[in-house]
Order: sequence, then structure tokens, then C-alpha cells
Amino acid sequence: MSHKNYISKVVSDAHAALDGLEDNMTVMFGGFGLCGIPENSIAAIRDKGTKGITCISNNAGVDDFGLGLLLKTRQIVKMIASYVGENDEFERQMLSGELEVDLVPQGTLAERCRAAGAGIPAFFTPAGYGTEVAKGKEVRIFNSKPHILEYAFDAPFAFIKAWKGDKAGNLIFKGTARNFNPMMAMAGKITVAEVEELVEVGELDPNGIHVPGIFVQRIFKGIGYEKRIEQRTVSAKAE
Amino acid sequence: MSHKNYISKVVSDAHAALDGLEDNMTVMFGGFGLCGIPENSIAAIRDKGTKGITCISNNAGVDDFGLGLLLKTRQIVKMIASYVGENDEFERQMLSGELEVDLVPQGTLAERCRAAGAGIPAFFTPAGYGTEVAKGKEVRIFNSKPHILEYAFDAPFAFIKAWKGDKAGNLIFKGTARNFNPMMAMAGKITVAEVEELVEVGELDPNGIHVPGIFVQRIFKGIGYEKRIEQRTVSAKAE
Amino acid sequence: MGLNKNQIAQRIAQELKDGWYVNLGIGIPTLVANHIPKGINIEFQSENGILGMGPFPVEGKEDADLINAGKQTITALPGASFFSSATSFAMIRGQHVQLTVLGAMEVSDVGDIANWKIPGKMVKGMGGAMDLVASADNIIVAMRHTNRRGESKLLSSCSLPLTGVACVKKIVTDLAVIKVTPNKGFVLLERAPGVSIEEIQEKTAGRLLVEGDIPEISLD
Amino acid sequence: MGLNKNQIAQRIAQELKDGWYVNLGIGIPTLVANHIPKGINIEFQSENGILGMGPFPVEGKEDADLINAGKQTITALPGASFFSSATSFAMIRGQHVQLTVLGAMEVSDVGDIANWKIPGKMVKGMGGAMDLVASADNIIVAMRHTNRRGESKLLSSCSLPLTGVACVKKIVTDLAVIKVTPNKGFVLLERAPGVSIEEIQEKTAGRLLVEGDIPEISLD
Repeated sequence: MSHKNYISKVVSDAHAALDGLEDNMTVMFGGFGLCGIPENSIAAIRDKGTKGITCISNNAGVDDFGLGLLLKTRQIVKMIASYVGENDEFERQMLSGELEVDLVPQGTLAERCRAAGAGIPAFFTPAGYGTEVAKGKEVRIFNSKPHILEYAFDAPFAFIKAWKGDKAGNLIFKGTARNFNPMMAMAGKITVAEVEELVEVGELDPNGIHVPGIFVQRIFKGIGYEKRIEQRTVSAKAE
Repeated sequence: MSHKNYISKVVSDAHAALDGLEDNMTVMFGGFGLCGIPENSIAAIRDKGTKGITCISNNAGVDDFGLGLLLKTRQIVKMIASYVGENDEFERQMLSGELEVDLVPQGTLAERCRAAGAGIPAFFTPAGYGTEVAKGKEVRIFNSKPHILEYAFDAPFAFIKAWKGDKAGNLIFKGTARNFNPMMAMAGKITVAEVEELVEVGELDPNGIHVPGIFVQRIFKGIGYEKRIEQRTVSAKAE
Repeated sequence: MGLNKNQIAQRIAQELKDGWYVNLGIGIPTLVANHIPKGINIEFQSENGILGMGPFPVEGKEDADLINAGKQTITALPGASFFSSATSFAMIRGQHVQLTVLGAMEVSDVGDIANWKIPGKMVKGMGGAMDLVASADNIIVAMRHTNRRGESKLLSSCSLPLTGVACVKKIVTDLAVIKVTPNKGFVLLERAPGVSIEEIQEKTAGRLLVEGDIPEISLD
Repeated sequence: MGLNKNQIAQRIAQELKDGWYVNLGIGIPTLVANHIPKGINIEFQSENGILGMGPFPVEGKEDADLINAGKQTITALPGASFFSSATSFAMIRGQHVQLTVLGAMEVSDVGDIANWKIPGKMVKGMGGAMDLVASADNIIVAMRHTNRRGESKLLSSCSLPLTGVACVKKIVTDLAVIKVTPNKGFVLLERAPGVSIEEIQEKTAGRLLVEGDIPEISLD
């Protein structure tokens, strides 16, 4: 056969994966806290020095890791997130007005990403009704319960991280490192997936794919994963 | 420990799984064509004789299999589906006015089921704009493209079929037999899953679950699967 | 006197019903998992994407890819499943989770809750709290009856920015178990051992209905 | 003379670009998969829930759990994935599928399409067609230029109930390759070998712009 039966998404490394990323773009980052974040891509964006980023991510990292790295270098001008604690530099920039912050309920954030990827421009949700989140938003009653209209997010770039991926961009996650990664994969116009293990096409069970390759435009094998733990909690050891 | 770490959903058989199913209910059935349909549940509903069913299913089966069995016995009074060909009895009942039919675009059908399960009462979609499907529906422009407002489906019962399931109701599908089953699992107030293999809790990889047990209220091991093929198509054998 | 944190959690655990999926917030709510009554089977959901959450791992078994919504390392029990945040909040918004237990800074006598923002202080965000309170059929608040300045946290209306409206169904504090009703406001159900009805009345700023005998909380 | 079904499919296959995900409808569109040009890598999506759809299985290898949207038994190629109908239509509605090829009963010169319902005849349903045409950036219609009664299927406006409005971008018939433009209507791009411009004009009821040289379709 003169053609492959799949579409290869492999790029050489994180730097190559940034091709087309320009200043003042909206960029999504997968992860929850420091779990499942695209460590390699974040480092590469820091090195590239891309400025004016509007960042859509559930959290903002910590001072010296995750998106905290891009906050320190002032590459992020606006943060769209559900929870931004645990980051002093973030707090400083927000209070000083250097950083714009838009807080979105976590489920709404997840659904707005999915909606973007699924061609649903807007949907109604009960979350946030009666709170400041609902300010200026359309309210409608369904089943005697008020809901607000929320819109899909647009993002020219999404950076996500998976456990395993094949060359066609099919992805599998491990544990709770899945979190926002699948929906952001769907939402990104260009979705860059970094993976711990990059395997040949055909090695992954087609029944077990979490994100089909159609949602991934670029994939590379990440290196040097730190996978830092934010809250190390343990039980007493059994005797 | 005095309690199990999971919630058991096991019922003895298809008949027991119908507890609470009454006449004139709205009932969802998973499957696409005859692929991935809940064969045991359909047979049990036929035997129980439940009448006045409003049926939400992508298709209506064939004359002597799938939902065709419930059409033959006149147990279905209304069919909400995207495609209802290949069924003479269906055609006869529809043309004679015995059977009410509501045709819904396939993607809209899938999304309305998911929305029901996800607590999204309504969403906008471009599908059907400018066609008779849009009649009486709210139209709104997003990104210069007209969309129509579609509502979530309600269903007191959903009957679905999976390949493997564990006693906590976690499900895994095989191939394209997944189709509508996951969203209908989410949408059903009582979701009954029948499976080819019922395994112990702990046997399924928690990373590989397609439908978490929380969406399943009852599970049983089905028997005597026929798994009929609608269009047997083959390639010339390689020599 | 009054209940300590563990006792509040223990009392809330008495509300659990067999077969419930439960989401526990950070703080006192987390402790509820330690007090599941005999014969009651519960699965815990954490909104970052796990059902069947187990206890913290033993030392050396921590996995960075396995955390709860408080970013703590956890374990997964047999029968667990992992899923995306969209699916997780589909469970929550779609009311598949039968009970949500969370802390609060203020609750009003119609069930409004404020627990995410203090004007003038650093705002960390609502996380999943707004989705949880807007969706859950059954919300129990675990908190102290008064704040550090001794002021009631059970008000006629919240002074802080709201997390959700008319959603809290029950409150368990160090002093009392209180039902929240849309029409009659707070209804006193039980009092902590040794705590008088007068003390509860005094420390409850919102409407409080006291009707008939008010039994002491039993923790056995 | 004009093209036969396979030649129509072959001409459409020339439109394929490397790296495209493609959804092929029932009938002539299905044949496009047999004519993928050299060096072009394509993955086929079937809306019932597969990416990486392969050819029909060899006899004896049919699997009831592995079918396409036409309910035909198929195979899955290496790199394939299976997913739910909701995810499948998320791909379609979210414009992740680069090309949809489908048949039609009528197309208007502004790109409206009718292909699901004939009043008075049994209505089988639109299946996924309305989602496909409402969403796809790039829709090519494969059909005969005229119906069985010799009437044009390329109209100024559709007489049959619509499947979608202003969505068809290109039409490949037995007689011609035609672009559909919102302002100028049908624009003739190529004609089948031996078919005259006059014949195409005669058999096209909608506005048809013929500008400059119109080359013959090349199938090599």
C-alpha cells in the first residue's frame, strides 16, 4: 500500500510542538493542581518566551512549578481558572493588577472546554446561579430550577499530557491525571500532547483509547518528568 | 471491615431488572441497528407485556429482532429515533397512525441523552437548522452561524448492553457496540445494564472503564446472545 | 463543650444510606469517611476524577497520578474508576451523587451558602463548590456554629458572596443538628450533649424553629 | 457518456488531502475509500463510533460488534479507536472531521441539500446526515446529475424537505465537477470526458456559471 492507514502526529520535541504559537494567544493547559500537567510544554513555552498568554487551566501551579513558571516570567496576562491558591507570585500579580483573573466554576470550566470541542456553542447549567458568576448572564428556568447560559471556550492551542500515546495521537491516561486533559484536547485548534510513553500504532487497544487521535494535532515523548506531589498524605503503615 | 467498598448492582436476571417498569413510561434502549442492543431486556419486556412505551433509541430494530419484537406486540406507542428503516411492521404502524414517530438527528439524539445525564437541560446545536427539525425551536446565531436550542431527554428507565461489567456496575464495551449505550446509561433514572461477562469487583482496570458504576443501577449477566448481523459484507479472501 | 471535628463527622456519617455515592469537601467533611456505619456501602467520589476513592496510601506508595480534589495523595479501592473532569461534573450536575458534604463560612435560613470568597482577602476561587451546591439533591454543611469572633454563622441572610442559593438541606455544627426549610427557616433537630437550647438560640442569628422535645445527639 | 459510480468516487478521491479525517456516506461515497491517491494518509470515521475504519472483513471474520454507519460488517485498522455516539458527533459537530462525502436527491445553487425525505413516501429518518451537513467545513456531494425521470438534481431551490442549508461546497456528478458558491451559484469546474458544456447547462436547473476553459475530468 502506498499510504499509511493512520495520520502521524509525531513531532521531535516540545520546542517543535510550539510551531505557530504566538504572543497574545489563548492557550489551554491540562492538569489538576500539579497532576497531569504538560511539564515539557510549559518549560518550552518559558524558554520560547511567548508573551501575553491568556491561560485556560483549572489551576495556576505553584510558585516554582507548573504554570507558576510562566507567571514568574510574566508570560501570562490573564488566567481563566477555578482555583488559584497555593501561589504567592500569582497572588502578588493579581492584587497589583498585573494579572487579570476570571474565576469559573470547575464543572462549568470542564463543560465549556468539552462544548468547544463538540461544536456546542452554549449550554445551560445551574452552577453559579444567584452568585457573582451569573452576573450579566442569561437566566432561564428548566424544571422549576434557574440555570445560566454559558459559552464554549475558544483556544488556538491546547497543551495536554497523557501517560501513553501512539503515533496517530491516540491517548491513554493514568489515574486522576486524566482530569481536564481530554476536554482540552477536544477544544484546542492545535492540540499538543506530550506523553510518558510513545508507542507504535497498533500497540494500544482500540477499545481502551481515552482520547482518539483526531483530537490531537501533535504528539511527542516528554522527558525528565518531575511529577511533583502537592500534598503528600499517608496512612499509618499497617504492621 | 463491616462494609463493602463498593455498591453492588447485581440483580438475578432480566425479569428482576424490570422491577418498577410500568405502562406508559419513557424508556431508552442502547444500540445502533442491531449492534449492542440489550437483547435480554427487550425479550423480558416483551414477556412482561409492558404497554404504552415511549421509546428513545437510535433505531427501531428489524421485523423479528431488536425493538421490532416490541413493535410486533404493540407495546410501543411512540418512537424517538434518528433512523427507522428496515422494518415493515414499523412502517405499517406509522402509516396507519398507530405509532407516533419523532425523528431526531443522530448527533442531537446522542447529545440530548448525554445532556440529560450531565444535568445540562438545554444546549445549542447547528444540526437541523433550516429544516423541519427546527420547526418551533429557538434559533440563535453563534459565530455567524445559526443554531437551534435542543432539550435534554428524560427517561425513568434505560436499558443498555455492555461487553463486560463488574458487580459495582462498571462497564466496558467492545468495538462499535458502544454507540448510544454510555449516554443512555447516564440519562436513565434507573439504568439496567446487561453484560456478556459479569466479573468480580477489582477485575477491571479502573483506567479502562467506559461507564463508571454510578451511572448503572442494575446489572445482570445476559444469556443466549444472538448478536445478529444486519448487513453481512465481506472482502474477497486474500489468497 | 459541643462536638469536636471528629464527632461532627461521626454525626454526619449517621446520615449515610446504603448505596450512596458521596462527595466530601475539604476539612471536617473528609473525616466522614472514617465513620461509615456498619452495613452501609458507600462509594466516595472526588471531583477531579475518581469514584471508589480509598484512604491515604501507606508511606512509600504515594502516586503523583493519584490525588483527590484537595490535591492529597490517595488510593483507589477495588471497583474504582477514573474519568475526565467533564464526566465527573456530569455525575455531579446530573445528580448521580446522592450526598455532598462541605464546609461553609455562612449559611442562611433559606439554605443559601457562602464558602468561597471574603471581600478584601485573596480570592482562591470556587473550585467545584458552585457546581456541587447548585446540583446536589442533598447537601449537608459541616461547620462550627460560630466564627472565631463568636458570631453566628447561621444567618437570616449571608453577608459574604454566595456560592449557591437555597441549596443547603442540613447543617451539623459543634452545637446542633439543624434542618433548613424554605418556609420555616432553620429547624432544630438535635443538640450536642450538654448544650442547651438557649445557647443554640443565642448563637443562631437566622430564624430558628424549636418545636417539641429536642433530643441530644447520640454518637453510638 | 459520463462517469460511472467508481469514476465519480475516483474523482472525489482526488480532493483528499494528506492527514484528513473523512466521513463517507452510504452508496457512491463509500467507494471513495478504494481510490486514495498515493502518499495521502487518510483515516475514515464512521459516525456510529469508529476512527480508522478498514475494509470489509474476509469471510468468516465478520464481527457483529464491528459495523459501520450503514450497519455493514467492517474491520478496524491499526491505530483505530472506538468511542460513543456522543463523542463521535462531538468530532463531527466540532469540525474535527475535515471532509464529508454524501449522496443527495437535490442540491440548490446556494448549497442547500435534500437527501432524507420524500413527502408521501415512507420516511426512514435523517440518521446522522443533518449533523454532518450542518457541521462539516467541507462537504462534497456525490450523485448523478439527473434523476430517473431525467430531471436535474441541481436546482435553484430544493423542492424536497431540506437536510441542511448553504452547506454543500462541491458536487461531483456523472457529468461534471461543480463548485457551489453563495453568490454566483453553481460554478462549472470540469466536465466528464466527452460531455459537452451544453449538455451540462441543459441538465442543470439552477444558476450555472461557465467561465473560461472547462477542462475534462482527468482520472489518471
